[in-house]
Amino acid sequence: MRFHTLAIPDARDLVFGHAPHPVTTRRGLVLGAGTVYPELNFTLPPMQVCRETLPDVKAHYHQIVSEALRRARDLHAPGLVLEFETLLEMTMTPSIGVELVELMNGLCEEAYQKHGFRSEIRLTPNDSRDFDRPPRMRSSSHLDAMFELFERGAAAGGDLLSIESTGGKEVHDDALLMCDIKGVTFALAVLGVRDMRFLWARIVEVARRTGRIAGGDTACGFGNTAMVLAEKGFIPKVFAALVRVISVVRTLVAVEEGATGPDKDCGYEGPYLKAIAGIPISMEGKTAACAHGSPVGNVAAACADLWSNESVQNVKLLGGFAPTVYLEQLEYDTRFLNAAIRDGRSTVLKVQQLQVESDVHLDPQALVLAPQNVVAIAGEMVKARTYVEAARRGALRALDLIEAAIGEEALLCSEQEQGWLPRLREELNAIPDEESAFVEQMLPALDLTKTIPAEYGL
Amino acid sequence: MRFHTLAIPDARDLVFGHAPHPVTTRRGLVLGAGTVYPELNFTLPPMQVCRETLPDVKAHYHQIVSEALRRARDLHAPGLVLEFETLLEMTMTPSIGVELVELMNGLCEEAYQKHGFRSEIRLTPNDSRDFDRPPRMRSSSHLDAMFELFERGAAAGGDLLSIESTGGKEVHDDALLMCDIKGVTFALAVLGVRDMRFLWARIVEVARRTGRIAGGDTACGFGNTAMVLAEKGFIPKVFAALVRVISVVRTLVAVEEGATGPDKDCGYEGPYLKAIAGIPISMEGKTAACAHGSPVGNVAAACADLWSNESVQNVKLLGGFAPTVYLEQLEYDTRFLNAAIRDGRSTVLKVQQLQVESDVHLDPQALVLAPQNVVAIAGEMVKARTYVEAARRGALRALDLIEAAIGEEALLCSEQEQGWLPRLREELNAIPDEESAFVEQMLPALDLTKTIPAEYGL
Amino acid sequence: MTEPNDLLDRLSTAVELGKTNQAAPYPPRLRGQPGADELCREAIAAGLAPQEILGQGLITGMSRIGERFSQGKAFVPEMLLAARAMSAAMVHLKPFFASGQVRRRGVFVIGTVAGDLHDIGKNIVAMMVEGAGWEVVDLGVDVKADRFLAEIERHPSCVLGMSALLTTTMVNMEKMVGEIRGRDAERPIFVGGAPVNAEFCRKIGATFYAPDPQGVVERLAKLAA
Amino acid sequence: MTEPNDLLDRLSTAVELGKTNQAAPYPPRLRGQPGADELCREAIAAGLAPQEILGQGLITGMSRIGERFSQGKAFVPEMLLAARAMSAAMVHLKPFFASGQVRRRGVFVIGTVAGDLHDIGKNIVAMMVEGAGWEVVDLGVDVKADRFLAEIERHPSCVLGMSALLTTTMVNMEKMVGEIRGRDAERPIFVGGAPVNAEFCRKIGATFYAPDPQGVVERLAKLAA
Ligand code: B12
Ligand code: B12
Repeated sequence: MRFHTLAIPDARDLVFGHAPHPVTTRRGLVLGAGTVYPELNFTLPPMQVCRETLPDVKAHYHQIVSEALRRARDLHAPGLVLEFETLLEMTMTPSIGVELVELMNGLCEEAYQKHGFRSEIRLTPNDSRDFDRPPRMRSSSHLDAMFELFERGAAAGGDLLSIESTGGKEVHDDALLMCDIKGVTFALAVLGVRDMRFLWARIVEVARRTGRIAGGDTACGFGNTAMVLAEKGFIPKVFAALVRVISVVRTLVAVEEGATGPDKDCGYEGPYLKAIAGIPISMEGKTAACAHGSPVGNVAAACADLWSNESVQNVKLLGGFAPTVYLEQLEYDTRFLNAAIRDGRSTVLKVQQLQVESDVHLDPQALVLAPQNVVAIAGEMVKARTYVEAARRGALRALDLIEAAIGEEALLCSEQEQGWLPRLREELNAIPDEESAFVEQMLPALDLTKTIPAEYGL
Repeated sequence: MRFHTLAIPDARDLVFGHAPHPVTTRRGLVLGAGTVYPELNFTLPPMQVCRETLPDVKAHYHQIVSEALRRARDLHAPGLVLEFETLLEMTMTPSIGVELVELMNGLCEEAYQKHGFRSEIRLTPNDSRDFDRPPRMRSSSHLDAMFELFERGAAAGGDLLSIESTGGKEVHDDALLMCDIKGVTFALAVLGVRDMRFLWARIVEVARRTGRIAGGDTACGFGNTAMVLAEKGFIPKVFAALVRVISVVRTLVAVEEGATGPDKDCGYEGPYLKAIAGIPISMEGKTAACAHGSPVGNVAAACADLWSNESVQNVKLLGGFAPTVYLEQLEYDTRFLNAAIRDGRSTVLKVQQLQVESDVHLDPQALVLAPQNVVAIAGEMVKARTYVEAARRGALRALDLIEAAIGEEALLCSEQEQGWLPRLREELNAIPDEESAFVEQMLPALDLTKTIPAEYGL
Repeated sequence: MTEPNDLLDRLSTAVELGKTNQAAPYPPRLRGQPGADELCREAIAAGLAPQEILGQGLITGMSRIGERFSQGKAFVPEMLLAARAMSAAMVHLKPFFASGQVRRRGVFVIGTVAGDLHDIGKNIVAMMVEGAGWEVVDLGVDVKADRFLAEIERHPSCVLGMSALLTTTMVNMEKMVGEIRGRDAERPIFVGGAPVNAEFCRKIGATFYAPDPQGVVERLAKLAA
Repeated sequence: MTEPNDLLDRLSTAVELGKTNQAAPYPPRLRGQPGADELCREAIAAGLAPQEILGQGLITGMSRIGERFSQGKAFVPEMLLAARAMSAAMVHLKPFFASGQVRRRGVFVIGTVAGDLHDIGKNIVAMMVEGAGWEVVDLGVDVKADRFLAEIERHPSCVLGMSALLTTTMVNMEKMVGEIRGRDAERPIFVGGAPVNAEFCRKIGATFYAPDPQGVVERLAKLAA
């Protein structure tokens, strides 16, 4: 662990719209300096993506971006981040992805030159290394196409570089279904951390070379998968809450390697990254119901700098195409937060208190996103020397907070879920601080048909 | 005019979640007594509605309502109003509408008996009188089918009776496109008022006979049409703001005839009805972008008791079917408001101030929805003896507020829009107080191929 | 008698500013001056070619206000006033249409489809197309296929326009286009209305979709060229 | 030696509670007692009919935990532990399968379609179907049509299951069903995954859609009945 102090030690400074290290984009959007911006994430309706369908694909993205920019201007939005989360074909054939970035950047530039409207593109290539089974994280042939898209996409106007990297996922998926907290910790704090180091050193390099911003990663395939499974009642919510906390150590590595934020939205690690490293963050909540339900609809906004809808297809609703509809909803959400910021610090804290109050008693996953709990848990993490220890300390601190809240009848938690708490504590306590000791403990049980330790430098 | 005082004379009492005369529904939802509830309005995807497709139609509504009820319970919602806004075929063949109400009521009853979850159906038949050209408001053959649906639908479990009545629309449509404020006032304050009297006396009668609730009307075809045209830049926003204010006198007549609220969402007259008559109201704002954009996304919630999405089709989004997605968004919006209510009066007023601040400087249509302006304008209206005078006084008071705000540089208003202000004031001042004098002035210019005065008792 | 060119300029300005006739109160700065009605009569009396009066006088005036409208600099009421001024002048050109000396760009038959009563959008499109020099036959609302087919009999080279605002009536639009295509595969059929889009237009075999009146006017100009 | 019926009860409870073998630490209350592995061997040794051991012992245990799971009273890890306990016991029944003395309810071939790597949902479905007494062939992720066709060769009466989580790969699912239907019109093909629904299932000519594993198990039971 390279962070040993909190950039925001006082929970009352962990607020929406302000970050200790704001980031200014090419067209002058200042993230984390007193304004919350909408971040619109959009994707295609059910259709094939290939050379033949490229004209149709381009027509969709042209319509999505131009309509969103026009509606944002109509609504007097302060600015807009457009997240282009590529579909697989666009990373496997980088030229398709690059062509689409060029198209969107042209529209953003036009809005800027003609109307002074500031908008930026976040480029999120696919982690197509996941295609090899078992995945070869460092030697995969897919790396070339991924980094071609990063490089040429950045040059074409993809200013905020991000990715939902999947290092350690092959171990995490099974650990998740078995609710094996040690397996989760190994996948995230050992395999995930090592892969993030490898990947983000190179992404930061690309950002530096192209003069763009290394935004950050998000443990979507870990934290969000856990949340979706918990929402379906497949795994305990208390378990999903701990996965969320543990995924922080792995996503933090992007910042250690030079990412400046805004990190990506869908893993909910943002508040922790902000408390620890002071970077601006992107979060999704109630207005991402189009992508998936969640128990953190309001509390997720508590310290957001960008407010996102995770992802919506370009399908027609009565009021217009879904991306434009969601742009309007995100803009009104952020307008309300910006009105609070203009009204002063005590109003911001009051609004934040209501965001927390509305969710925090109903689900442990909301409890661990309340700013005061984020600071308490992050404070434990930065005391650790190794990532494994940080994961364990953070998870145990979260467990304490969950058990305390249940004790004070301040948190709804079924008998069945509470049955899992002692077992989780017992397994967490069995995790050694030293990575080497933990690796030694876990390697024998590893399914070597599914994962290759050497691909993580083990 | 039968109201001569304001039920809420002090703007600080015109707040969300509280109404002087709360309404309790059959399954125990208490509207306007300290809790804001979500109101989900849903409709079919593009498909034919007839006997043959009835099984498909029923499958859609079954899936919509059962999923929405399940998600509402997962999210611990305090309760839910389901608005069934019928499509034309369901009013022209009442038995189709009734069968669908029965189906939905069965699901609401099951959720109530099995889980104690309170939900109620708002039944909004079509005003199919509009089908006759020119429309025969009092002698239309369509009235029978409309009232058969009201009667049998109410008995089948349609507890909140509503309708978007179109009396005077044939005059209003042209007046709207010509920005003829006198024509608008005649259509709403003379024709509209008279038709509302005729229609709502009978709807209140049905409610009394079936033991259901006469909810209320909404000038969707007038106020919302004006807003949609203003959003497209077809008519001035200042004009649309005045149409909104004038439509209050017509919708108020439902209450005069015995409607107890909650009125219907889509005309935005709600805050005025609440200030004048003290009834609980349903409003739509940012989370109705699925139906149409609007400049009042946040301020619309300032004194809402029910928060609605106007209407969304049963189409698939990534996160699930659109009605369930919008139920989640409405629930998180209302959760935040209810957290504010629990925190006390000063917090409610602070949240309301931010809702107003976020919209009120950007569009005159938002300005006239700010509680302090609602009370000022409604206060003028109740001074009037006749509906024509009330409409004129209200519109002129709104014009004063708009001009004052522009003067204080507290309202964005283009040169082009400001050019219309003197003309509107001049035309409003030319409207006599007495209905008979106004009718005399307007009848000669009426296009008798489009409207039949006798159908309004003239 | 004023200079011919100057006369056409004053006519197009009268149309653009919606000055129907001498008595019209708006716009204030032309109060009391001759309007489109009088100026058109003067132009005919001055022996100007009717096709020129229609082209340089009326259509130029409408396209100027149409341009300002599509830039968001003019509202629909100003368009409607201009359309009224134009029709006041057109009354005097009627005989020349009958004699064929003056031809309209074509006939545009528009209506809101069966089951649908929404006509505000359809009326704006009708008004803009008329302003661009087309003869417009407005069939109103709740229009079934047979009435479109009847118009095709009367105007063999007409273009059809259908509007739908309800997801349910979009299905009727599909059926109506199918019915007409069955009898008239080449007939240009324009479709529009809030829920309609390009993909739906393609799917139901219609010719052209536009989200706004300007798109209709531009495409009709190409057709007539 | 314990009573035969009592033996099958203890076996089904061991499977239900995920007690794989004597050494397994969970559940605490069965710590140190014989698990599904040992109890199954005992049942065979006691001469109980293999079909009965499979039916009353293993499948009953799985259906009890499956029931609790669908009521939201048990989580997936408990299901997985039960599935592991069942496979530990099944090892001893293998010879009886080979000899045909014991038959599985059928063969279910499942995979995530071409281009799609999402397999968490697919794995849960595979596990539940296996627990209901079906032989499951799991083809993994990014599976093309030819591999399904190859399995049909090997298992003539198998049922196919396809999973897709991406709107783009739904299109591949459609193509694959088309390809298989071309050669095998009657083959039951189940489809599922978050973006898939009944209408899409009908549209692409698949046999059955279910939003969750219980739906799959119920429909397979009808098929095998
Ligand atoms: C005004 C209005 C009404 C008015 C209509 C007044 C009138 N004379 O038209 C009244 C009150 C009568 C009405 C009634 C109903 N309405 Co209504 N209405 C609207 C509203 C608010 C605005 C429509 C409008 O005028 N838009 C402004 C015009 C300028 O835009 P436009 O029509 O799209 O036209 C533009 C373009 O489309 C294009 N265009 C238009 N026509 C054509 C044609 C061609 C060929 C081309 C190329 C282009 C083109 O150019 C136009 C100008 O730019 C819409 C909301 C919305 N989101 O659209 C609901 C809406 C259409 N109605 C709706 C509903 C449900 C109804 C009712 C069933 C309500 C009820 N329960 O009774 C009834 C049905 C009556 C019927 N059988 O038709 C729903 C439809 C939902 C669905 N399932 O499809 C909507 C979407 C509202 C909502 N979100 O719920 N409605
Ligand atoms: C986990 C996850 C991932 C993980 C997958 C891990 C894994 N091993 O499966 C990872 C991180 C790898 C991933 C990657 C990507 N993902 Co992803 N992912 C998800 C997520 C969050 C949850 C999916 C899940 O596991 N659900 C839980 C399981 C239990 O549910 P299920 O799969 O639906 O299965 C149930 C039912 O469907 C049914 N069922 C399932 N299969 C079958 C089969 C049959 C026959 C039957 C009858 C029933 C049935 O029973 C199951 C149990 O109840 C979804 C969000 C969502 N809304 O679903 C996004 C999501 C599917 N992913 C998405 C995207 C965009 C991607 C990426 C392209 C991201 C990127 N830019 O790189 C890549 C693509 C990789 C690829 N080529 O497949 C989008 C899809 C958008 C679109 N356009 O379609 C989603 C919807 C997220 C979002 N809203 O943006 N993803």
